[in-house]
Amino acid sequence: MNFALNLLSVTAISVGSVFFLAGTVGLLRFPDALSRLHALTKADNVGLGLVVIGLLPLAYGVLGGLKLVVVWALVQLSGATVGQLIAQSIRRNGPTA
Amino acid sequence: MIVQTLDISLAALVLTLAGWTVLAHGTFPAVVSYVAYGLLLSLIWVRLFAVDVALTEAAIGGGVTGVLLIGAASKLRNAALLATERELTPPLRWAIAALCVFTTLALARVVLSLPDPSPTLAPEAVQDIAATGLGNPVTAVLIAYRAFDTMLEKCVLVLAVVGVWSLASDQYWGGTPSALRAVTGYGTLTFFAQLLPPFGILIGIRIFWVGADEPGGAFQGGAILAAMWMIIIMARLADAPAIGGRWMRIALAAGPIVFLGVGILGFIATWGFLAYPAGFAKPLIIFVEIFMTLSIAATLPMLVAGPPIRAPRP
Amino acid sequence: MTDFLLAAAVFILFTVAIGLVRILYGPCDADRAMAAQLFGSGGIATLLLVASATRAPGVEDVAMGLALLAAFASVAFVNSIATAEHDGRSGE
Amino acid sequence: MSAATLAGLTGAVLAGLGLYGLIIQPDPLRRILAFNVLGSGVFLLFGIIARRGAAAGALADPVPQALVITGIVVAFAATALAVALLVRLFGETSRVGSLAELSGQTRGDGADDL
Repeated sequence: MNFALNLLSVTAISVGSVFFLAGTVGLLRFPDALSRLHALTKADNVGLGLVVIGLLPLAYGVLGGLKLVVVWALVQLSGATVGQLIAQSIRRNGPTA
Repeated sequence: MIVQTLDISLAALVLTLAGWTVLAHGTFPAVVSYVAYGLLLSLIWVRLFAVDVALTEAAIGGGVTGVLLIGAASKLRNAALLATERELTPPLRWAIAALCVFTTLALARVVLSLPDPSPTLAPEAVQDIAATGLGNPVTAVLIAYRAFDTMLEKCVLVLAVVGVWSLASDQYWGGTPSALRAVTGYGTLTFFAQLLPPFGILIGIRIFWVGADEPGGAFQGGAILAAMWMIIIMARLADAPAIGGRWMRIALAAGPIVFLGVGILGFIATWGFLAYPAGFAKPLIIFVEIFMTLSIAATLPMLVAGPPIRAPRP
Repeated sequence: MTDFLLAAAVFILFTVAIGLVRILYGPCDADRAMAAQLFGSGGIATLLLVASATRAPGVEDVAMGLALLAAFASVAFVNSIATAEHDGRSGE
Repeated sequence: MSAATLAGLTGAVLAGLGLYGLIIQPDPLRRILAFNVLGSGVFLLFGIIARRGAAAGALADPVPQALVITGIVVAFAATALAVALLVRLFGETSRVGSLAELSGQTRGDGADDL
């Protein structure tokens, strides 16, 4: 049981790290602002979500786990909002604003 | 081993970002570097086991400071006009750089020659903590052992607001400050500002409340509440408050006034200014902290919003 | 396990920090804001991993505070563009 | 080297860097930023003194930590006041023309290209 949970943690956190890497690569390599935005908002939230899933078995009790989930939910909400806002602002004001 | 790698990485990154903040070309890159720098500082504070400080840095650096500086960078977009000073000549630059390196070396020398074991007030702080009814020694220092500092700091915040307001033009006195909002709103932002504050207010109150026993407290909770108020204003869900409003002013002054009142009460009850009568310490501390939190939540957005720019409604 | 968590923390921290060169080289301000946003998410992940590895008490609250305020800088940025545009137009 | 010493050295470099920016930056907003970097370097020095003072079951000495918390809040208030002064100054000078014209100096590079 313990081994299985550790395996889950290691797998989820490793995959999550790869998503952060993907987000950065996208941010650096994609050709224009809107595609970079896509890389950013997709990757970092999945990445953080997987890291949180990996940390859940290690959390202190139910409250600790709940806080981790709240952190993820809040970042998800912020990320989605910021993605929309920056995209709309680029459409309104042009990318060089 | 890996812990050291982490610490070295953190140090290297924080220095890089500080370097960009100071030396980058252009104001906006410098401001964004500074915002990211603030996030890294919270990580370093966690590594120094100063979670209360990390929370303050996160709440103030992540919320109000970013909004203040980005707003300022945008308002001062053409402010290179202000920089009338000539660029310094290279010999002078080198002399200044040498001075700064010397400062750094002197400080580093001090850091490396700190006495071991280090003098500490931790035993004294922990020893009498039971008398205050608190469990978090940092809160106990802030609100009991060094209460005078904290009260004066509240006064400094109110004075800063007075200073900012005093920059208003005469015809706008008593009016509303700028709200840092888009001319035409964003629907997404409205939704965000409707969804986030209930959770934010809950988390802000929680951080204030657990501050008695765990990391947290009036500053951190108040800064989060302040941020929630700001997002509501920024998303056009509410107008920035008029600076002449009675409730506004009561909220700003409540913290220092209640603190001072309790201090005088302590003088009457125990002949010690800001002393809490035995047995009543915890309720009094919570009472003072409630008003401090309220005052901070009112003060920080007013500091960010700046002086009034619209005349008061008749 | 502790070592793994710390290694993951260092990896994520460095990964998102590389993205920060967008702050210097833009090309536009939106890219700079995006880099800061990605760094925010990565910083929160790093913080959670470090907290779990070092068992420092109370750090989840710091992460919660950061997560709550993660959008603020970008919101201020988007609002500031629109206000600047407006001021520019009305000032001409 | 312990985490505390490393953070202390970081604080020392930050203080020097902030001081440098404070003196050489011609742009006032950049000076405010540099001043904040300088301040945070000093706060870190307080932080390591707190960390080294871990005793009696506490992970760090709470007194310097409390001072830093007060310091962060006051630094923010000072920054906000400085920014408000700067914005007002800019508003005044851009109304009557640029400060450069007022003081009779010319400075050709204009706005930062953002």
